Amino acid sequence: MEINSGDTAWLLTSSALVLFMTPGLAFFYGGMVRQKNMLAMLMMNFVAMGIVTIVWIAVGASLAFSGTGKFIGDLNLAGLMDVGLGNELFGERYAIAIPDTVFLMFQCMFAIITPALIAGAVAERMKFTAWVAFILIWSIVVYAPMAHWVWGGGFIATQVKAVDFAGGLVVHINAGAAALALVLVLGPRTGWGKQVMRPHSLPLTILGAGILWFGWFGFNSGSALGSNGLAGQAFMTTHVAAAVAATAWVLAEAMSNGKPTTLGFVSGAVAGLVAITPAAGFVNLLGAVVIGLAAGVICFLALKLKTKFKFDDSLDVIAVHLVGGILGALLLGLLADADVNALASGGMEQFGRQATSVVIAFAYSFIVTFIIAKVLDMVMGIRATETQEREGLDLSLHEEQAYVMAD
Amino acid sequence: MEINSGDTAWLLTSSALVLFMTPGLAFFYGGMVRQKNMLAMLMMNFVAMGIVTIVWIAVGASLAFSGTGKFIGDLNLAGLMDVGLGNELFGERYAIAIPDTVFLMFQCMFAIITPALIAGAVAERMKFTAWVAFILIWSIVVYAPMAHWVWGGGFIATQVKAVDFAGGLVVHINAGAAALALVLVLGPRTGWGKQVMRPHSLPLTILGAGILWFGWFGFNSGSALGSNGLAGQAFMTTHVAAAVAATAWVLAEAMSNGKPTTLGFVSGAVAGLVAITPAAGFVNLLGAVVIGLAAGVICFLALKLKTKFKFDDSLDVIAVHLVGGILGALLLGLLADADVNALASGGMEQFGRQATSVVIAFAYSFIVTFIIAKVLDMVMGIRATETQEREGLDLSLHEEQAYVMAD
Amino acid sequence: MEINSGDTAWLLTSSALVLFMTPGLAFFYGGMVRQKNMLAMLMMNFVAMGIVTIVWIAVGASLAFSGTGKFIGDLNLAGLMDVGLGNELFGERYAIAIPDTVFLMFQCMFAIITPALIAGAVAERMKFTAWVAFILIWSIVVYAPMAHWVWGGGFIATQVKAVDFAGGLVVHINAGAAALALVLVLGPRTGWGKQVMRPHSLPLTILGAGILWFGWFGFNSGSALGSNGLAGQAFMTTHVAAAVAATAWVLAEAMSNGKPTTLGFVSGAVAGLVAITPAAGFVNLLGAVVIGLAAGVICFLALKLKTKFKFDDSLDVIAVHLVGGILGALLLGLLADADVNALASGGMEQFGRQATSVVIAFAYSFIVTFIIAKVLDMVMGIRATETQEREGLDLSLHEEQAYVMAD
Amino acid sequence: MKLVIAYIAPFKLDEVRDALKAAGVTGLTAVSAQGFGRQAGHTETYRGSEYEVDMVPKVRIEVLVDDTLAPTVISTIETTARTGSTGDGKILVVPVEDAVRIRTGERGREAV
Amino acid sequence: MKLVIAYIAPFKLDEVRDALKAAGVTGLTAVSAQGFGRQAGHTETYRGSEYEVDMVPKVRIEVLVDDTLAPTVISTIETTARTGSTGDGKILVVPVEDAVRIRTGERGREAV
Amino acid sequence: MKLVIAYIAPFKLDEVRDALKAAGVTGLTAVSAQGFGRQAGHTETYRGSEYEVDMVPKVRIEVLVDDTLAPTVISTIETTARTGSTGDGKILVVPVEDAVRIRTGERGREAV
Ligand SMILES: Nc1ncnc2c1ncn2[C@@H]1O[C@H](COP(=O)(O)OP(=O)(O)O)[C@@H](O)[C@H]1O
Ligand SMILES: Nc1ncnc2c1ncn2[C@@H]1O[C@H](COP(=O)(O)OP(=O)(O)O)[C@@H](O)[C@H]1O
Ligand SMILES: Nc1ncnc2c1ncn2[C@@H]1O[C@H](COP(=O)(O)OP(=O)(O)O)[C@@H](O)[C@H]1O
Repeated sequence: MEINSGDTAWLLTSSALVLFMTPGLAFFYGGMVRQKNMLAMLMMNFVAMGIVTIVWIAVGASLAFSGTGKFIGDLNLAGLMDVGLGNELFGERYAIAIPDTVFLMFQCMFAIITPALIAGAVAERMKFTAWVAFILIWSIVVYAPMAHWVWGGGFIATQVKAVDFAGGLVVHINAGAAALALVLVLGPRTGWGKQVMRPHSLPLTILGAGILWFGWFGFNSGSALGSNGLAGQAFMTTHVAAAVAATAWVLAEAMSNGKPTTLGFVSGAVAGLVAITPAAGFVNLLGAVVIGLAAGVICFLALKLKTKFKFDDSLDVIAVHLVGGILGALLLGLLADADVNALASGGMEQFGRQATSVVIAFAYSFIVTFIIAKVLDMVMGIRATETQEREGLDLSLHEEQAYVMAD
Repeated sequence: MEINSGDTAWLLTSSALVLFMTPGLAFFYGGMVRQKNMLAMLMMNFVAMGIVTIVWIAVGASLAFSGTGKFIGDLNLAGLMDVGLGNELFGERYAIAIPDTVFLMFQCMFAIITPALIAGAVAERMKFTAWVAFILIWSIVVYAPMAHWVWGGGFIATQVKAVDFAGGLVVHINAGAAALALVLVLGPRTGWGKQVMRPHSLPLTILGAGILWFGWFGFNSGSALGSNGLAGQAFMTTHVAAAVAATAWVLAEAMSNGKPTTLGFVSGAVAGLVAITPAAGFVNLLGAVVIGLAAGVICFLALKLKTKFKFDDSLDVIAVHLVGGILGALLLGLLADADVNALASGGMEQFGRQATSVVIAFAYSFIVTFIIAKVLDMVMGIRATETQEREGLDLSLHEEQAYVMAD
Repeated sequence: MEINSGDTAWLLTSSALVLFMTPGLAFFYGGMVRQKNMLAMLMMNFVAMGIVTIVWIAVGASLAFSGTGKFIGDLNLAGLMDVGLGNELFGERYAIAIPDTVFLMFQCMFAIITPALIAGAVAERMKFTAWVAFILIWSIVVYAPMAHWVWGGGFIATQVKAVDFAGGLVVHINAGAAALALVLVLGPRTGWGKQVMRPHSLPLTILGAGILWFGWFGFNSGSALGSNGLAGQAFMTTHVAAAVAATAWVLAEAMSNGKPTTLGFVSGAVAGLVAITPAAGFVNLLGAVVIGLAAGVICFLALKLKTKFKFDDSLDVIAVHLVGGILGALLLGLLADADVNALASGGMEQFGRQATSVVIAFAYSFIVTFIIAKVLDMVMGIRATETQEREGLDLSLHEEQAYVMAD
Repeated sequence: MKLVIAYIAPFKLDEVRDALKAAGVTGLTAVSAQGFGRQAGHTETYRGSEYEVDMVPKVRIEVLVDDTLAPTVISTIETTARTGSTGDGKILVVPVEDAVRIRTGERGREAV
Repeated sequence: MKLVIAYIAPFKLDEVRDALKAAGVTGLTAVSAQGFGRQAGHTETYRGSEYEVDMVPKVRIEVLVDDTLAPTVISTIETTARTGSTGDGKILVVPVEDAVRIRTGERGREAV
Repeated sequence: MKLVIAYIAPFKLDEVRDALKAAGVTGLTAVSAQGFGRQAGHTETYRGSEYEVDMVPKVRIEVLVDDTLAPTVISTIETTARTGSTGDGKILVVPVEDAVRIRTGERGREAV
């Protein structure tokens, strides 16, 4: 297929939008930590833009998208040395009309934000050096294979026949399961449960949410890999699911706590965006509304449950990304509309495939992440000391202060 | 017309940009309120992204863009259930080459930001629940008909023959007139005129303005509904009008108060963007300069006048959006260049049509909004209590605090 | 060449992205100054969006892109009055398929951000009125000719045969050399070297960096002036250079100071983005990695050196933009890959051309800026008074306060 | 000389300052504070978890006055800051042994 | 009456307030502060330049108490705020000559 | 023991702290404040409306000292913080009845 300038324009734009989501996420998370850990939180996200990009061009892209292995790609593309200005590599294969570089960069942005999502769970206590080591290893050992299984021609696509439009499995369940594993190894923040740990700047969280919503159009609609009707459909389902979920969350909240909150609204929006991610290019508008509704209500309830558990998932990665991702991946199995996308048609068969893929993604990510975390903990220690936590990670780990209002 | 990938790419991008304007607006406004009302302000804007989207897909889009009524569309599209991946609905009708979903989402973003604009007028005192009810009703009863009259084949387009490229009537005059009505019903903030109410965070206001300027390219240039020469022209007139108006405002200010202010610069930019909105795709560069100049100077003077009036339009929606919108809609009547766009040619005839449309839009929006506000006030009360105002709406209505710098 | 909707879509998007970089830059810089100078810093950047746009449409664009002069364009396009909706002016000339308006607006955004970059060097002490006069003159006398030499058919392109993909010479070396000249005339901030002047809000700096990274895709990839393989290549080299440089900076820092900092990460990213700018559409991926690595390490070392010098380049425009720009412009001479872009092929010949162009750009910008600054200083004074500096420029020059947390 | 310290509601600051000025006070220093007292705190809700926060925003003001002016200052603050609801705050008087105006070096009453 | 002033570590504020409440104190005012003392400051690094910052974030609290309650207040703060490392802070006691509850106009001990 | 309180211009804080250190002071607590006094306030302009704001940013510092050191502390602040223009600020001295170092429980002069 010849390169099409319109498709390319939308994918260039989408790649930029998805890159922008990582700063957005940084602020979404950053606003929720205490001010003494603000920069450390931002840094955990931003550093993924550095480390994961390097991993991606070195081996990640190749492991995910080169070769025909069931379980893992090959290293033929390592270093991306043979990537030219055309679309020889992926044009025919995916029947897309964009340069290979654009496909690889679009995918790179997904590889970046996925580990960044995990940062919210380990906020305010994980050691920065350990975090860097973690995302470096995790991108290779967990992300790349998962991307290969689902999008690179691996067994989830070809054998399980589950579908995942823009990353319910690869991004959200993957990150959510990893968050759970990492939190279990890491333990709760010092003072957790005793001290009140309030968000230090909700406006910045809300700004981050605004950027996320904006960038998510690139994430989901860009996953059509072209500028066409399917992209339009994914754009619409994305926006509607976010709107419905945000509204549903606030309603649930108002009914349960008495007050609708701003943080609730944006949390609901993110939950809706997460849940629609795997389904965006498979469902019709009604499907999007149902998914949005489910995400808003169920993720909110998941959070209410959270207090029952003994783990400190600081910024609720599990309740939002794991629960939301599972919701979307499963509901898509029921709601997929073959008129929207011939690749999947809702029903028990597709539901079964989706359920299988969810179990596989969850189990793989959880187990491997747990092992990585344990090993890293033995090798280098993954937690900041109590004194560092007390002083705040900004000063103790980065020698910086977020806000200096003097003079 | 077959779907064109380039046109679609630009409209997808534009839709995302226009969605991003609402968070931008939230911060533009949010920075100007006192910190105790920051989240409430952000929430008034963000909630529009939820509520209005739902209204839009349910009935709004249909009322605005389905059918051939003079005054209102029909409900054939309600729920948008028949919208496919193609462009059967709007392709022929508007001679555009983008999927119907994209057209509908692009329009949805306009429906969102219009009521959000009103929020600035009622800041720091309107009850959140009343606001939700208000925008829900208003989107159906005021926005949808107005969009229909101007863009959906209704009487302003077909009988009055006024033109409105990107929403001078539908968005700005509409929101500005509604703001005036709502403010009259609501009354001024407690302490208004006695207490100094300074913006709590101008940097956030300026950030919002930056996002608005950025997003406005989608708003105006996207309104060409294609990626072509007209889009380029609208892009240029938009940028130039903003630049000229911002500069003009600051000059006017420096001459009148002695100091050029940052808030003045961004207010001028927004005024320019407002004024060029109806005209962006109709005027040449000289027209854009004239409109920018007029907007910068006259909106500034409108603000100076404001102190003479007895109403508390907290963040100057009237002086900026109503005055700016009227300016643009009228000047376009004089300045429209048929070489730019054959649909309108400047002169007294077009001016007359524009003036008629301005009067109609203003009157309709003002009157109907006034009635809605009065009814809501009787039914549920639209104002926070004085105690809530004192404590701040963030805590009293949302149980949240914007900034917590402790520990 | 007929206008192509896909190319146009990407260039419209890119123009919006590059415009958005100026607010991004404003926050990148703004977060680093003391809070009492925050608005003044934002204003120095924002005002460029006003003033330079006006200059650009009046004469700048014409001087840069009209006519065939070796040293300067002509005034045939002054006022851009003859620019239509088509691509008669630049279509054939540059073999591009976008409307002339879009080309001119894309270029306008470059003209805006270039002087804005200089603002970082003179932060916290330059008089606002002098700044306005400065950028007005500088845009005409320095920017327009430089753009003409390199991109408008002037002698650097045609005789020196140096290349500059997206503005290593025209933007970064130009701004960096001007910064140096201006700082020498202006002198250091009151209290510099004695008082600790810490960034007042690193989160806002990091937000700005996020916006810059995002917008830079428009800057570099948009400089392909089409939506094609070259745009994809430039997108990839841009992203990779930023990632590598950010990582390299943090590593260098950790090795030299002991702690990796957030400000270091984003400074490295910006350094990488600067250095890849001239090279983005000329080098292969390996080239991008080398340039990123060099930028991260050498700009960091340049900063360490800075303390040895006696000038107060407040926010390190020289170490980042001048050094980074030179690095990129020179390395491109060695690393250019003719398979990527037939226009340049790495080797000593191209290196020589690049070196010549660097010397010319530096010398011209430095000397002419120095003269402008001296003249302005004599005519109107370019420095705020010590009292104004003490009180903070926000209050003393703009009668505004950035943050008001009372009530 | 006395140092009159008062904790008042933030929205009363402007009024109190103006009243004090009118009463002849020539200076005052204010600081943002968090107070806890009889006034009920508030609930904050973040993602469904409720926190009882019993610290309320207050402003702490400080006025250095000559002994003779102290009663006026106290009664001015009292009447101006009073709304009649809990949380109106308190006034304390602390003895001051010496005072200096930095600019001139004036001491004692001269320095006020 | 006495005004007990204490400089404590910020993360101790919640604990100290709760302990004081338990000890019968009915009010308290807190202010964010920067302290310098024996506790080592910290280094901050901005673009390769290191700054020694010897001011450390502290919270300054103030409790107005009846003379008889003062020793309890002091010892409560002392035991609750102590971690045993430098930077735990200090407590001072300043005499108060008069106190007024703004809401009611009550004076002296009644006003506490 | 005395508590020396001073209101100074923010940009003088570093200098004053260093001078006090040099004069033998071992600790100090500072708080951001807003002051009103003889120093003219400033005008702020928001969208064409001018507001006269007469509160000026100040820093309030507090030094607990032994009686004998008090005069040195006062004169050190005085000379360091003085610029000669209005707004230089004031110094007050308040008696302190008792002091405790939280970390060790030391009392009185030992605690300083
Ligand atoms: N014993 C105290 N010591 C210090 N500050 C106090 C004390 N009691 C009250 N305050 C301050 O006064 C404010 C108002 O006190 P509160 O008891 O709530 O109201 P009221 O005195 O009007 O009954 C508190 O928020 C606190 O800042
Ligand atoms: N002389 C003093 N005057 C005022 N505040 C002091 C003084 N000495 C200490 N402080 C305050 O007490 C805090 C703790 O003092 P520091 O000497 O660091 O620890 P410690 O008293 O536990 O040895 C300081 O940060 C400062 O806020
Ligand atoms: N009577 C007072 N009580 C409390 N603080 C005061 C008083 N007078 C002045 N101040 C503080 O001292 C600062 C400087 O006082 P000002 O009268 O402006 O200058 P100066 O004392 O140098 O003439 C004020 O901003 C305020 O913070």
